[in-house]
Amino acid sequence: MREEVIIAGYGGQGILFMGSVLANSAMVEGLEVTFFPSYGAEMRGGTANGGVVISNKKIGSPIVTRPSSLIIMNELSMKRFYPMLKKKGTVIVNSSLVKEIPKSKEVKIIKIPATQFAEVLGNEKVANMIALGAYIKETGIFSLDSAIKSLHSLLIADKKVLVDINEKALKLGASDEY
Amino acid sequence: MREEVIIAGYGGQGILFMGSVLANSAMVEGLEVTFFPSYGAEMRGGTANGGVVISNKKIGSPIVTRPSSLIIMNELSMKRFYPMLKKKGTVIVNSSLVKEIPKSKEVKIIKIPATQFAEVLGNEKVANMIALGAYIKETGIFSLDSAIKSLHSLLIADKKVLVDINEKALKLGASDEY
Amino acid sequence: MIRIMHKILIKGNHAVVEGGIQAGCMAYYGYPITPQNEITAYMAKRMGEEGRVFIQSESEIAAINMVFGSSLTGARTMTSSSSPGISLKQEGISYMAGCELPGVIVNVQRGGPGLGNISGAQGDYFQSTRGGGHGDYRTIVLAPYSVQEMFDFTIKAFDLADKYRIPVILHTDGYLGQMYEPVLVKELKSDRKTKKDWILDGCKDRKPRMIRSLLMDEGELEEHNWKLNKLYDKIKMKEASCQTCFTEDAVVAIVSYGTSARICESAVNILRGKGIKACLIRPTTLWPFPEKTISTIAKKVKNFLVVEMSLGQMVEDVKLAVNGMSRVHFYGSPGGGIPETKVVVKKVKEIIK
Amino acid sequence: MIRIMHKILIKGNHAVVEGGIQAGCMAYYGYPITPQNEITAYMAKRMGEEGRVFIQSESEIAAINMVFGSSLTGARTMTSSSSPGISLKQEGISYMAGCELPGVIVNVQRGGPGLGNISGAQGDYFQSTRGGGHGDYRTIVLAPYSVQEMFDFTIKAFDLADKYRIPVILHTDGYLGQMYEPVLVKELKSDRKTKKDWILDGCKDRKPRMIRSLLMDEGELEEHNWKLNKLYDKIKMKEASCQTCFTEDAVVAIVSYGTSARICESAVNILRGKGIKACLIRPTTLWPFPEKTISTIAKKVKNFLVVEMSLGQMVEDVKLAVNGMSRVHFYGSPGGGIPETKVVVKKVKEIIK
Amino acid sequence: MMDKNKIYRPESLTDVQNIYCSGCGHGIIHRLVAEIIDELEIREKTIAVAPVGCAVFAYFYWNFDVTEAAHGRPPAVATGIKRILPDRVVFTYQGDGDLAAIGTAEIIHAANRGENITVVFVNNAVYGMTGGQMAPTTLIKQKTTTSPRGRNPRYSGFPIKISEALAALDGTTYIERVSVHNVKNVINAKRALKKAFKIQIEGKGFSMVEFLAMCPVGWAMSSEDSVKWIEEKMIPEYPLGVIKDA
Amino acid sequence: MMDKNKIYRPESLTDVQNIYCSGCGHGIIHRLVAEIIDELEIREKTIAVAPVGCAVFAYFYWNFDVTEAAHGRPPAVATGIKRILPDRVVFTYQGDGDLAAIGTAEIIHAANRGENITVVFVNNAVYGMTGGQMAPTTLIKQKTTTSPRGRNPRYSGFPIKISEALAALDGTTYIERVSVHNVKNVINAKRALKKAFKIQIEGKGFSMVEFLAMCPVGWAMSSEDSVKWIEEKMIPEYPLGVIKDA
Amino acid sequence: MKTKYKVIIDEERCKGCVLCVISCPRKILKKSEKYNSKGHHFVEVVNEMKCSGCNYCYIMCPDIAIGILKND
Amino acid sequence: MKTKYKVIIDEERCKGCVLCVISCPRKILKKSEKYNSKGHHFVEVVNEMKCSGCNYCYIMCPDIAIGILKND
Ligand SMILES: Cc1ncc(C[n+]2csc(CCOP(=O)(O)OP(=O)(O)O)c2C)c(N)n1
Ligand SMILES: Cc1ncc(C[n+]2csc(CCOP(=O)(O)OP(=O)(O)O)c2C)c(N)n1
Ligand code: SF4
Ligand code: SF4
Ligand code: SF4
Ligand code: SF4
Ligand code: SF4
Ligand code: SF4
Ligand SMILES: [Mg+2]
Ligand SMILES: [Mg+2]
Repeated sequence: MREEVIIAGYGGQGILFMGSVLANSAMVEGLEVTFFPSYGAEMRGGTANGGVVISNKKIGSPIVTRPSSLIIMNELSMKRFYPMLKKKGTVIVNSSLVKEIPKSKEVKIIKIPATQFAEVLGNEKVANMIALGAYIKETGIFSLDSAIKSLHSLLIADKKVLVDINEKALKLGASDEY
Repeated sequence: MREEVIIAGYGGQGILFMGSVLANSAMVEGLEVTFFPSYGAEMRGGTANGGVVISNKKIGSPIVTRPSSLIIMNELSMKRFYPMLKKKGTVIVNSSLVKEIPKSKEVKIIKIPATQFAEVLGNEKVANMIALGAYIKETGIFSLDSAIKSLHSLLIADKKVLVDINEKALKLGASDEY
Repeated sequence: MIRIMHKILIKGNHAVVEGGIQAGCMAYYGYPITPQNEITAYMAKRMGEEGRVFIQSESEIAAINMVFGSSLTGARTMTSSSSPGISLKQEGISYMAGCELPGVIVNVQRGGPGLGNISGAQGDYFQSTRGGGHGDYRTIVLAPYSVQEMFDFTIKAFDLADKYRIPVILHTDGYLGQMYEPVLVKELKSDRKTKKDWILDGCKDRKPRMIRSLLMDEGELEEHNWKLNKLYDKIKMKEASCQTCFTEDAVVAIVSYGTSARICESAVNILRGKGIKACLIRPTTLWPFPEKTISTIAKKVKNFLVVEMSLGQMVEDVKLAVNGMSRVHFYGSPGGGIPETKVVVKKVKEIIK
Repeated sequence: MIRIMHKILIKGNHAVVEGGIQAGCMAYYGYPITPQNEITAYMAKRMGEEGRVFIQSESEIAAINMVFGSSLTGARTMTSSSSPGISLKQEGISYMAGCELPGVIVNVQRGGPGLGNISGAQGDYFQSTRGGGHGDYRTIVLAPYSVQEMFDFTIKAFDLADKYRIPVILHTDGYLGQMYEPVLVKELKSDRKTKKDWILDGCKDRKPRMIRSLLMDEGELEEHNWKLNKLYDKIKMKEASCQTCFTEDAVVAIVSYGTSARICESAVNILRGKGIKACLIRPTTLWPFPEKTISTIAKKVKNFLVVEMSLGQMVEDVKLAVNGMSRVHFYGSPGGGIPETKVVVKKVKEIIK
Repeated sequence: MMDKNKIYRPESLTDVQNIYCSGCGHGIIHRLVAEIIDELEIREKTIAVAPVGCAVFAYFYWNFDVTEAAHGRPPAVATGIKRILPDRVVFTYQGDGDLAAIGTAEIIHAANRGENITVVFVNNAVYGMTGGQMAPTTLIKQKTTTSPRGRNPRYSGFPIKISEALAALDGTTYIERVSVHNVKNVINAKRALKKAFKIQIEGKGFSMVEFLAMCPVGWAMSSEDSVKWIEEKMIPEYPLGVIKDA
Repeated sequence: MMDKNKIYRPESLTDVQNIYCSGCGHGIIHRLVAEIIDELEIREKTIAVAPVGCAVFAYFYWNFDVTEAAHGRPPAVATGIKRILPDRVVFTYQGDGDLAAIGTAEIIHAANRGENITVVFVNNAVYGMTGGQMAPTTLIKQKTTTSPRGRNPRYSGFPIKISEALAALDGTTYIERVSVHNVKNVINAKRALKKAFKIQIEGKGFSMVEFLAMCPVGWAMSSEDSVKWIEEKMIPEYPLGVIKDA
Repeated sequence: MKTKYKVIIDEERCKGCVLCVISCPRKILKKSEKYNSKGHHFVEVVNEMKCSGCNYCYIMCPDIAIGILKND
Repeated sequence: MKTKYKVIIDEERCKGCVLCVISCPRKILKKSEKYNSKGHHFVEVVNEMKCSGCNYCYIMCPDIAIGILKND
């Protein structure tokens, strides 16, 4: 089993946090995992992305060049990463911000208006967890529980107050309510 | 033919100049020559010395460890370099300043009161040329003429005025007048 | 020895910091540079929490010389930087080597030469292993290939530095520094203080000491060089290490370290899957280089493929170890690129054809 | 081309200055350090006389970066220092290499590591030939062995630097720098100005240009590295050079460069005098290393003795060239000592026994 | 005011959009430099030295010859250029980390030599490019990634006033501190920088303008707050005005 | 005044004769340091950092712990020592080349951080150890091996007043300039240096004493002329007295 | 009716920093609800009529994303 | 007659820099014609009687080659 995900969006959309939760959840389930976020000047341009590799075997390169899944939070990222997707891959797309969604029979496209949903929950910033919830539901690569556990261990100190809303968002994304 | 000379004395006795004249004279006569003076912190201690190698063949190491001749301008240098002298070697010694002169049948020791003579000539500083004159006479390795030529080419610009007295000193050292 | 262990998902750069903290690093000096900024920032936080010394120095040169200062008092000390900043430390490293001062220098390599880029790279192998500074000296060079090893090897670096009174370089790269992986963090009970009878801390109840590298007396420096050489020989004997797999029946040996070794590990698995008898030799110390292991293997295995994220640097050490017994091939990806698993597989196939 | 020739007795350091003047060096930047102080001092005088640029910079780092600045205007430029100062220039050299800027860097080596001593030494071979700075780059390294060559190779260094747009290191030592020998000074008529279409001098009548080493676009740096690699390969093909004598019938080959090669030259003569068939291989370029010559000789000569004023650095290049075909022995005198002729002779005798 | 139906861009700027963060002071200062170079008609004889810092990509934005120095070394590189080409206009563009930390020796000695160059010094009290670390100019109590509890002078020293220190050197001709946090100050900043360039053109020696500039990302603030922060925190620590006019 | 039939040597000096040239100021300053350390009874808790310069051999002369820093880096090394051992007395001893040229950044930032160390700064207007090259403190028109026609400010800049520059930094506590060219000044120099050490012992921060010192060999002068030269040429350029006492 | 000045906004270049907004003496600029392809909420003119042509917006813009044109 | 102060000179350590000579208020020191093993003309006391014990010579000596002893 080997899953390679690219998550991508603007700086400010919590892309790196989403990656951490994703990777942490895999770890919690005892899987091998690497998460390689973009960094430095690349982020100055206002984009953020990262690659997560999850496997039950030792992982070689942490760089994802042929992702099996994408979590796409904005338009630009769609343009950049969609062409890299593997055949039969899955795309979770934040349909609040991504308008041009390609049609293809070869890949599975899950649209979720994450930003809108997040606004409803009261904080635009949790769009990332909504998308992640959708991803978990879709791929079933690990349990929602592990993700919630990860949330709790990653949001510490002054960020503890954010656990609730993030948890809600995760659950919303993973639910069938949309 | 291969001659290796160490010249040594205090800083201020014109040891390096003596080395240059010596080496230059060899060059003038078409011989191979290297002159390696002491430098840097070694000189901070107040001593100055150098090794000159003269040969009709290409010269390897410029460092003289077994000199065939010594030109010794002060007491300390005698102590330091005399033990290095080759058997049958020659020592030109400034007897004005060097009191403890070893006796040996294995080496040739030429005493010349260079500092006193120089004072007589009117400048303590030309003791070096007097000693060099003696060396030239003793070894005959090159002509006095070449040394005088070297003097002329080395003392340039504001030092031109010193040619005369240096030339006199050289000649005095090379003469039989003592 | 070990107090608690717990598994966390952290960046390689953070693992270096935690390793330092566990190893009893008492002072850290550094200057920001991508891709190792997390080390400096996280050190600022952690050293503050532990009541130890942290300074963001005015430059990399100041940092290495502060390391020099703290090290000579006996304190375990660290600095980190990335390629251009490491170049600036070369004089200081040479001084530490000359003065036999321990210390840990972390190089989270990026693309070069010049400003290059901020991607991970392995172009500083020569600098690390041959001494980018002046004079005859060596530093121990450790090459982790996972975030776990970033943690473990940092601790090992401090131990070796003290054991041999030598600067140790943790030779890593931007990929390892930036990557998150699960790490088993061991909290070490011992404060890992080594007894040191050569330090400067004031001459109370003993004769004054000096720590210096200027040796001007006749033959003094030469003697010192030979003494260092003896130390280096000892380290070569004792500390050269590497990880190998599938060597028993191999017909091709891949030699690779750090990030590129991860790719090669995958490649070897693929090759074995296809029935191709490849093996992997992964040096974990770059100096001393595990030349014995390699030369032993070279007696049987007639083809070597060296894979590096450079134009070819470790390949020289492999050739020296192989010493003409086998053919040595090379596949490099310089400038911040990462080698591709499928290219490694292809190269191996070409070689054995 | 040549205007006048005259023979004078000068120091090696002075010969470097005269070579620079004749080669059309338009700017010199340096910082004092023994045993190369005569270069800086004599440059102050000579550049002043010629109306060219001389600055005693605040540091070696400033000096190499001033070289960077003058070089990018197209001017022939030089800096000089000795070992610790050269360590400080490594970042700058890496930048010059990355930006493909020509320039001449003179290293009058002294004993190391650290402050070491001020005697002549050859402990910076690795630094010069492997790039003490970060990243994949090379510099041409020339190794004179007489004061005459100090003069000639300085001129050659400028020519090569411009020809390949590469920094060139004149790799010499305190013995050669301080020694006086007769030199045939050739006054060159040409101002040796190379046409350069890449320089920055204001964008009049052309598009603006930039000179930089930061290459952040996807794959951009990697491409640049491969481009540099191609250049390096070309230089390897064309510029590797060495002097050999008595190779025809030799049974032992001594490999040595610079000051130590002088000792070996004497030793070979002595050995031949005794009927022992020794030969000398003296690399005059250390990078590119004359590996072809050596590997050709290694087909016939089964024993090599490498003699260096270090703990053994060039010996690796010799081993790489010999590639297991012959045995490679080593005799080194680190720390500012000079090898002894009689020891070289003795070693050779032992080897052929 | 422009005459085409397009926003006016100085000739000395290329058409490339800068990658600076939203509200970053560098963009304004880049434009001022370009406007002045246009106005002085020196575009074709100008050579700029970009730093390592957020402004490292300046060569993509300026439409004249630009090189890139190693971190902290622009004054040395500029010296090397200007000594060979004394009739060209040579300036360095440097951040506070570049100029006042790693490059301290180079700026002090270029200034002390009275090099006839101009220095555009952008003080944003933080290392922008590397992600917001403490700079030598960071204010007391200012939080950065490497001063997580706020800069404590006891361990990290004081906000360094490098312009004042340079003014103390006999080699410097003109030094002024300006800000770009509002219109009035931007206009004044341009005047100051133009004067600095003129001093070089007239061969009068070393000139430098220190710009207090917003770094909303490094400061983790909105643009609005950044502007206020300059007014309320930075200017009291770094008073504006001519520091030296010899 | 001593009681044995031998010339009195402070306990903090070894019996080794220094290799300084005849009339060199370093010898006097070494003795002053030793006398003060004796008087303050801190010999057993002092760690000195020797520079690269003529004083590099200081460890042979001082009878306490001494290390040797790379050229220009003593303030960084001292910082590394003092931060680990805050209750020890740590001082650097540096020449003008070491402190005011290659080590400019290190001294400025150690001072700006307010490191609680003492700096003994020996300004002899020349690089002594390397044979008399121009230093940043060399006087205008002064001839040295690298300013053969005399220092020309046009190309080589101005005598740098680093003490004044350091005084401008908030991190510094006490800075004074003294001279050792005659008895009165040597006595005063000792008072100043003792004060500097006391400031460190009391934990008050960065203290530095700049000594104008004779270098007869580097200046190519007799001792007598060197003494006069300090009085007539150096002091007017480098006025003596307290520069900062915060 | 034609406005006296035309405020040109380059929506793609605008980074929504609002430096122009806070500098406009007539308070006629505001951040849009919309965003451009880079995710920035660019600025828009609320009441072009009131523009005095003072150019302050241009002076403050780090991105040359706003400019004033005189209609005549 | 016994002098009040004894001026001790370490002839081997003295480098003949004359800093003591020019500092002695009683002008009782001078450079000798003789020199030591290092070639330095060391100093000698001309008139020890006149020594005031002011210690100036010691204070100026870079080599601790001169010192004053009170005879009693
Ligand atoms: C030798 C070296 N050290 C460190 C770096 C990393 N680095 C890049 S930019 C920078 C600091 C930038 O800060 P500043 O000069 O204030 O410019 P800003 O980005 O704030 O405009 C640093 C430390 C480098 N490239 N080279
Ligand atoms: C990196 C480096 N550069 C240069 C030198 C050579 N060097 C030794 S001492 C010195 C200058 C000494 O001058 P100063 O600091 O004024 O001390 P002084 O000898 O005058 O007391 C120099 C440049 C060195 N050892 N290391
Ligand atoms: S980090 Fe700061 S200085 Fe750099 S581009 Fe962003 S706002 Fe500007
Ligand atoms: S050169 Fe100058 S500073 Fe050095 S020992 Fe001699 S007199 Fe003293
Ligand atoms: S020109 Fe003046 S009034 Fe018009 S929009 Fe711009 S700032 Fe406002
Ligand atoms: S100042 Fe420029 S970039 Fe900022 S909001 Fe206004 S138009 Fe947009
Ligand atoms: S103690 Fe005073 S009077 Fe006596 S010799 Fe010394 S300086 Fe002269
Ligand atoms: S001061 Fe000291 S060294 Fe100098 S002459 Fe007097 S006794 Fe001799
Ligand atoms: Mg900044
Ligand atoms: Mg000095």
